[in-house]
Order: sequence, then structure tokens, then C-alpha cells
Amino acid sequence: MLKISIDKLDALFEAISAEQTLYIPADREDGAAEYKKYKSGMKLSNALNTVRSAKDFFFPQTENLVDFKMEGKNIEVIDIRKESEDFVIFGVRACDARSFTILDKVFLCEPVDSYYKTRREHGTVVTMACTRPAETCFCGTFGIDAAAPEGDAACYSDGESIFFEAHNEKGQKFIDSISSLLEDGDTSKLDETREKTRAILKKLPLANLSTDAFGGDKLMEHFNSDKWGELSESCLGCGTCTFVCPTCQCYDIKDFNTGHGIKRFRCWDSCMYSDFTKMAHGNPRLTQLERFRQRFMHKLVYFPSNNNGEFGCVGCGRCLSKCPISMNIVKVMKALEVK
Amino acid sequence: MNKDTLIPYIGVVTDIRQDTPDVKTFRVVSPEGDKVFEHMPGQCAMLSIPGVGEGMFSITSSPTNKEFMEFSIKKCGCLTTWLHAMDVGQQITIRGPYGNHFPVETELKGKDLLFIAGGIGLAPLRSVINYVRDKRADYGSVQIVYGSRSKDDLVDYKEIIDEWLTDEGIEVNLTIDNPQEGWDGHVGFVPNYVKELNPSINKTVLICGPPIMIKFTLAGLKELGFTDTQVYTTMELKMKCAVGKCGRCNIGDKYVCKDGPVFRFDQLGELPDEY
Amino acid sequence: MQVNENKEFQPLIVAFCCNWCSYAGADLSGTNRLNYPSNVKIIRVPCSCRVNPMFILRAFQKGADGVILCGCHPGDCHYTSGNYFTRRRMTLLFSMLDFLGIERDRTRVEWVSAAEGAKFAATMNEFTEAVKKLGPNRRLEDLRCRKQ
Amino acid sequence: MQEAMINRAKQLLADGTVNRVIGWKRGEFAYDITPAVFQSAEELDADFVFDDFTSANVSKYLVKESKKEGKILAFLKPCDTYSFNQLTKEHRVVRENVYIIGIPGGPKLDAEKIKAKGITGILGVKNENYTLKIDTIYGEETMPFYEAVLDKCASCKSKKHVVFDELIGEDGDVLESNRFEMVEKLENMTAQERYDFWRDQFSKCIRCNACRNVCPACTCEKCVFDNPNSGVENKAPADSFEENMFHIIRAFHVAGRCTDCGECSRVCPQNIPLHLLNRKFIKDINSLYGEYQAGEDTTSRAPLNDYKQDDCEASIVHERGVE
Repeated sequence: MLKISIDKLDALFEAISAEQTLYIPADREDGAAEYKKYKSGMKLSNALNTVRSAKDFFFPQTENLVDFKMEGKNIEVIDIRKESEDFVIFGVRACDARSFTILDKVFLCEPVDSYYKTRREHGTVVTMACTRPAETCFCGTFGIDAAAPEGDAACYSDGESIFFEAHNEKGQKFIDSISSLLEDGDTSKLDETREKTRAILKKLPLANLSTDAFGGDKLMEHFNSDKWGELSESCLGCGTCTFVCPTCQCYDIKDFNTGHGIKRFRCWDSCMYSDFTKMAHGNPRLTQLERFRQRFMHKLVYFPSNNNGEFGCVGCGRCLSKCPISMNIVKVMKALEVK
Repeated sequence: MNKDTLIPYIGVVTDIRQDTPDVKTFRVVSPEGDKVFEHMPGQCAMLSIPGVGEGMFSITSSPTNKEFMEFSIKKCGCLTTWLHAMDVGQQITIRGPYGNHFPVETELKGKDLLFIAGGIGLAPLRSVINYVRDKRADYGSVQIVYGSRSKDDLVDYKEIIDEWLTDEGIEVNLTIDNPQEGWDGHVGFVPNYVKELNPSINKTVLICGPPIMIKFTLAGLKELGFTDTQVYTTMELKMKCAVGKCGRCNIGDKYVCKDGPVFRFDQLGELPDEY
Repeated sequence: MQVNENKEFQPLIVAFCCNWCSYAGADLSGTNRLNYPSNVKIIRVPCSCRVNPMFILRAFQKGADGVILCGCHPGDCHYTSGNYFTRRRMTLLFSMLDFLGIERDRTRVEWVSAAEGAKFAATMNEFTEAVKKLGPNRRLEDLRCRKQ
Repeated sequence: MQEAMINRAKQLLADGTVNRVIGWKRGEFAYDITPAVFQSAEELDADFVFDDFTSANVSKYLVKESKKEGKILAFLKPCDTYSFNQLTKEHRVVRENVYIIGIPGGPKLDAEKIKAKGITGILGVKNENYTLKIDTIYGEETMPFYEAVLDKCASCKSKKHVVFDELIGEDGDVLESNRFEMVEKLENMTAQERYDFWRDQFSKCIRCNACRNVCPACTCEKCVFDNPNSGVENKAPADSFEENMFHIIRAFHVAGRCTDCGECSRVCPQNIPLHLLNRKFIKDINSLYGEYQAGEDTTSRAPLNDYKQDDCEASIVHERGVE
């Protein structure tokens, strides 16, 4: 397998960023990691994952959809879409990589979302296998192998070198573009590392979490469960879980009056917000119970029902560590699976 | 680049008709004067005034009308207030058609039809009624039960009187909630009226109106011997994208904008009661 | 305001004026034919305490380079005490804007009575000059509203 | 302590003084504790927890809970009692429907700070003589207790309970705190440096509204930022201006009412030091209008609902500090 020594990573990043925009997870001064545009001297974070997921790259928090000019009774529609540039996201974890397949199911089904599709076509996802999963990880529950991530190309570290493997044409193109920096390497130590990681994954506190009790066929049973009241009672109705979630994809479309035109933009929205379903004549989800239920039902029942049983969660654990009141999908699953 | 469904077309309002004190019907064509797009009865379109808002409205005119589209809109929120305030010649943005439609070419073909509407609920059904009238030979008997708060609140009263009532082979039953001067027709709520009329249980029912009317009418129909599979309705929930992605108009795993808005009652029965 | 290389920068000033004193003061400066810059856009409010911090921020959002709030002199409020509350509120707001690094000369509170037409004109001249020196508002600007 | 609390709660449930208890519920790990309402002795025995991670301020829940049938028992830490008192003053809670047991306060721990040290796979956390022994999947780790303390606890202002029906443990005193240190440090920077500091912080904001929703002083039925008619209703910052505006208005609206409980910073998923904005207002109020501690009592007038004829003019802002 082709590899590069870890101390030559800087040269690698320089080479990639010379060709196209490169994003890597980097440490912030507060100790958390976030994806940043690579600049010389920037170091790859050792953190397990970023606070915000990588969905931003394909489904940004806000984006301009279309502009309007209003003049008298006339309206002019201005298509502001531009062909975007190629970019590489390096160091995506297995969970986030899987989240893109989930987002694809939403945005690439008919009618295709051209904004998402363009970015997807231009982005190369280079994943990085995990070696130190945390207690909040439960990607295994959704059939994800953190030691063998998906993505266009994958990287594996054995502590000394990083090995590259292409998963598709785009990934191969990426590896070809940096092949002058790579050399052939022996993978025996890597195989060892991978086995070690898999052994840890099996020992994680949430390793036994199961999805058996969920799926499209359990709709009425879970919807009518009497546990939602207790589970949702301390929910603050904020959007933290939604906004850090790599698979939450609900959005709002709004207009902004700039004083010299209208900008229609799309932004992330959260089903946890009180006005999410509010209409002129009323609101079908009046209390936090219904909103809370919607979020988890969507991930565990509605999404699999519409997508051949695939769940809308990747077990990244972000909501476990970020929810202000520590209520999360794991607690919901554990409560609901008890009959 | 290809056209994205979220980027709307321009529509020009060429006629505005005040139907009732709070309902206006807008005629919309493209700037070139053609129909903006083709649709099927029951489908919807997103209308918007940039800077004010965007909303889903059912297309009231029949697809057999090849000249223009019509929307009957009740004034109730921010966008609809704006629409009601505009003048002829105003441009709006329009995208669509969205959603499924009444199965006029399949299940409904050859059937005896019973339309039940309340108030502005006539808007989506009018599209089907006129479609059926234009392709009269394809369908059996047609009966329309339409009720409103008062005579003045009957949407499209003129069309009902001038065209539907004079049409042979269409039975039109009108009712209003309270007695009113100048009204010699039936007085009473729609659910009771339907029971009084005692329609044949061979008919296929298309119903639209306020939720409370639907609830009681459905109960009445069941008493008469109708089954859930005979009754169709059309739904409405908050929508932003209209293409099943923004994630708010779902009832259980079904998106009203994409899998609906037309549902048969046995399908609704399988969904949670969250609408 | 357009920034043109050939032209001197002309700031947009929003002045909230209370109906009872400052607006009348502005009126008086007009009838007395006193000059004050046309860059000043006056918004009349019933009382200076009607102005909520959001008004100030939104003025900046929509393109203002400076915001000045004028009311009756302390003790002269038509509603007895409105301007006293304004004073506390604006002191805290301006202090906060300063804390966030927004140039402190972009905001001001000035008491102008109905008889002080000259003071109104002088204040506006002086404030406009001060803002002009600072240049266009960039730190509290909504980029979407900037004219290309 | 936890046992004493459970026992007292059981007694009060048994003798009918209260019909439910608000406290903290054990989670999956050592640190993920959820505020919860307990209805019975069994539930208390099974899940009630009070330890180094029970930092959540439960007083905001009492806005809703105190309007329900029957009396509720609330365990309040000193800082929580200030929030509760402030809510009482604003008539947002029904005091008679809450039975308050004052319990000792922090310092409480911040799991994020432990994780920021690179400690991962946390299975258990023990405090041994102010050294944290952290059991992880990767072996045992240690770190000094005080390095993992929540920011809000590190600059604790008071150990005194300002409202209670009874106490478990001792009541404390108002403390001399260093809570304005960082505010002062910022004040002494240049405007450009301050601007850069806040731009850096606010650009992290994802507008999840956690700071607003957790704040015991934010109890509007409908927030201006949720009201489509306000013209500022926005869900995601499309522009840096919106980030600024949201945080200025959020802090301004609680100015003079904020008790400095520090929940806003605790819940921020992006670690933005939001409490600094609130403290800036508190510091200004203290220095310009006289010392004032929101929530200390239920009778005094809030500084922004009050005035003196000889208050300073707004121009004072231009005259002091660094430009």
C-alpha cells in the first residue's frame, strides 16, 4: 500500500493545497477541533472529531439560493449559482463519511438538489481511520467500521506512516495527484493497529447498543409510546443536537431584504424549534414532546422506512457530548427498546 | 447549469376575482402569456412574493384549461394578506407542480363521484370537478355537496350557479351554516347534510374542508356504510421546499408535499395522528 | 453610501429624534435656515426611550455609518422620565458596542430641546464630521446590504 | 450528600409536603447528567444523582413546573437560588408551589475540559484529594481537580443561599471573586484587539440558541428572534452582523436581570465565553449605578427599570478606557 511518513504530512498538505482548496481538522485555542482551510504551518488535529460535522462542506449552514430584483410590479429572478471549485476534505472520520451517503439519499433523489450535487461532485472526501475511539462512539451500531472508513479515498495511520487507499475513481485521481510524495510500504504494523482498534471498538460502553427495536415497521408502536413525555421533559428546545449532527438535513428557506434587492437563502433549521411547523392557522407540533419525538422518530423510524431500512444516525456521538442537558439518541433508544 | 426546482418562474397575475369577503381567485400566466406549467388535478404550486414569503397553494383551475392557472386563496397569514392587497399586472414567483394528484386517470375513472367541500376546501376540488366535467364520458354520476358559513362565503358561487347547476348530470347540493335572507337553499352543517342526502355507497368520495368538518363527515359516511378506501382527501401542512427535503410537512414517514397532498383515508389511518 | 475613489466619503447618519423636543429642534434649525448635512436621516420617535437597542443595530445593518439619538433634556421629558431610562440604556449599549470593538464615535446621545435649532445643526455637523473621519462602518456592517 | 438528599426527598414525598422532586438523573457515563422530575421514592433510588457533574441550574424548569398541580421539591445550589429569586421577583414562578432545599454548591466539573486534555474513552471520574482519577478505556489518567472545574464555578461569586425553605449542609457567604478579571483584560485592549477577539469568538456561533434557551432570565413567551414580524427572525447566521446582533441583544435583554449563573457559557457547544458579555453589563452597572446583584432579593428595582436624576451621560463611554 502507498504510504507517507507522518513527519512529511506538511509537504503532503502543501502539495494538495497547491492544486485545490484543502480542508483539515485543526485544533482551536479552546481545545476543540474544527475544519479549517489549510494554510502553511497548520497542523492536523489529533482530536477524535470536530465539533461541527463535515456536512457543512456539502450542505452549508446558510447559502444564497437565488436573488430577486423588484421593480414596480415586476420581478427579476437572478440565478446566482456558480460552478464551484474542486476541494479536498482530509481526515473525515468513518461516521461523517457515512453521513454523506445519508445526505445523498435526501438531496440526490428526484428532484435533485443542484446546489448540493455540484458541491458533492467537486469535493473529494479523504477519510481517516480511527485509532482511539471515545466512550461516546457507537458507529458500530449502524454497521460502520471506524477502522475502515468509506469515502473517495481512505487513510490509515500506524503511528509512523499514513497509508492511502482509493475507493473510487475520484479517490484514485487524488492519490495519483500526490503519488510523487508516496512510497510503497509494508502494512504489517498497520494491520496490527487496525486489529487493536477493532478490539477497542468491541469494548466500548455503547458497543452493545442495538437497532433491533427500530425501523420503518415500528412506526405506530414507538410514536404512541408513553415514554416521550418523560424523555422530552427536560429538553430545552435548542438546536444544538441538530446543528452538530452530521445527518440532520432539515432546512428553512427565507428571504432577506438587503434594501436593494431580495436574497433568498437556505439555512439549517431544527425540528426542535417551536416555530418549525407553525403555520398561519396553527401548529401540528404544539409542545416540545412532539418536536422531540419528531427528531428521534425521523432518525430511527421514518428515515429507515423510506430508505430500505437504513437509519438516519451514524453514531458519531456529537449529541452525546454537546447536548446542554445530556439527553440524546442513546438514552432515547435505550428507553424505547424496553417494552 | 440545469434549472433547480428551488429557483422559481415568474408568473403574472392577469385577473383577480373577489369570491368572498376573504377569498380571492387569482389568474396566473407566464410573462409570455402562456400557462407556466402543466399539472394534474389536486397538485400544488409554491407561490411567493420575494421578501414576503412563499407558500403552497393548490391549483384551482382544471388541467383542461390550457390558457391559465387559477388559485383561490383565503386571506389568513402574512403572504396571503400581501397577495390580497396586490393589483392586476403584479408579478409573482411560482414553482411547481408539486405533489401527487387525485387518481382521475386510474381509480376514479368510470366511478360515481361524490365531492364534499367546506369553505375554502372547494379550491382543490374545483380542479377535479372541472376536469371531470370536461371529460364527462369517462366518469359516472357526479354529486357535489358544498357548504359554507354563509351565502357570501361560498367560493366560486357564480361558476356554481352559472355552470355547475346548469350542467346536466351533475347534482349540486349547497348548504350554509345559518339561515340568511335571500337564501332558500339548505341550512345546516355539511356532515348532517351529507347524512340527510343519503348518497349511494357505491360512490367514491373526494372531501376537503376544515379538519373538524372532515372528521364528522367521515364518521357520517362510515355510518352510511362507506369504507376508508372509498374516500380521498387532500392535506396541507407547513412547507418550505415542496420537494420532500426540508423535513417539516411529514406525517409519520410520509411527506405531504411529495407523497401527498392527496391521501386515501386508509393510507392516513396507517399514519400517526399529527396533523 | 457609495464609496467612490474620486469622491469624498459621505457617511449615512441616522438620527432618532423625539417628537416633543429634538424633532421640533430639527424643525427650528430648518426654519432658521441653519445648515446641517443632508447625510442625516431623521427618524421621528414618540420619545427617546422608544428607541430599543435593536433599532440602533438595525440602522447599522441597513447601511448607517453613525447613529445619533436625540431627546429632551433630562427633566424635560414629555412623559416625565422617559429620557432618564434612555440614558441608562444607551450608556450600557454604547459601552457594550465599545467592548466589542465597534468604534465608539459612531454612536452618540444628545439632548436637544425644541428651542435649540442651532444646537441641533451644530451637533449634526460635528457628528457627521466625526463619523466621516472614521470612514465607512465595517465592523457592524451587514455585508449583504452593501451596495456593489 | 446524595444519600441525605434522597432520604429527605423521600420523607417529603411520603408526608405529602410535595408530590414530585426536581433534581438530576444519572446518565450513560460519569458526566452526562440530565435534569429530571422524580415522582416516587423508587425513581429517586434508581436514578437520582448529586455529584461533581450535577451543574445544571434547574430553576428555569420551575417556571413551568411551579404552575402545575401540587408542590414540587427543588434542590437548589447557591447560584441557582439567585436565579430562582430573580424569577420570583419577575413573577415567573409561583413561589408557594416550590419547596426549596438549599444544597452546597460547586465547584462542579466540566467534562469538556477533561476531554480537551486529550483524555478520551472516559468510563469513570473520581476525585481523590483534588486530583481527578479518570478511568478510561485506555487506562487510568489523572489531572488536577481545579483544571477541570467549570468556568462559572472557577469564578464563583457566592456560596450563600438567598432563598430556601431548609438547608442540607451549611450555608456559605458571598465571596470575593475574580469574575471581572477577563472583562478588565479585554477593556484594556485596543478596539481593534477587542474586535478581533469577539469576531473570532462569534464566528464560531452556530445559532443553536442553547444559550438563550437555558438562560433562567430568558423567559419571554416568544423571543424576538423567533418572531417573524420582528424583522430579525433568523435561524442561522448568514452574516457576521447577525452573530453580533444576536449576542448583543441576548445579553442586553438580560442586563440588570442576569444573576451571572454562567449557564450560557456552560452549554455553548462552541465554547464561546458568553458570560463575558453579561459580566460586562454587570460591571458597568456596578460602577455607574451602584453595586447591584440580580436575584439577591425580590424587592429592589432593577437598574434598567430605575434612574437617578444625576446619572452619568452616555458620553462617559467615550471618555474612559482604551480606544
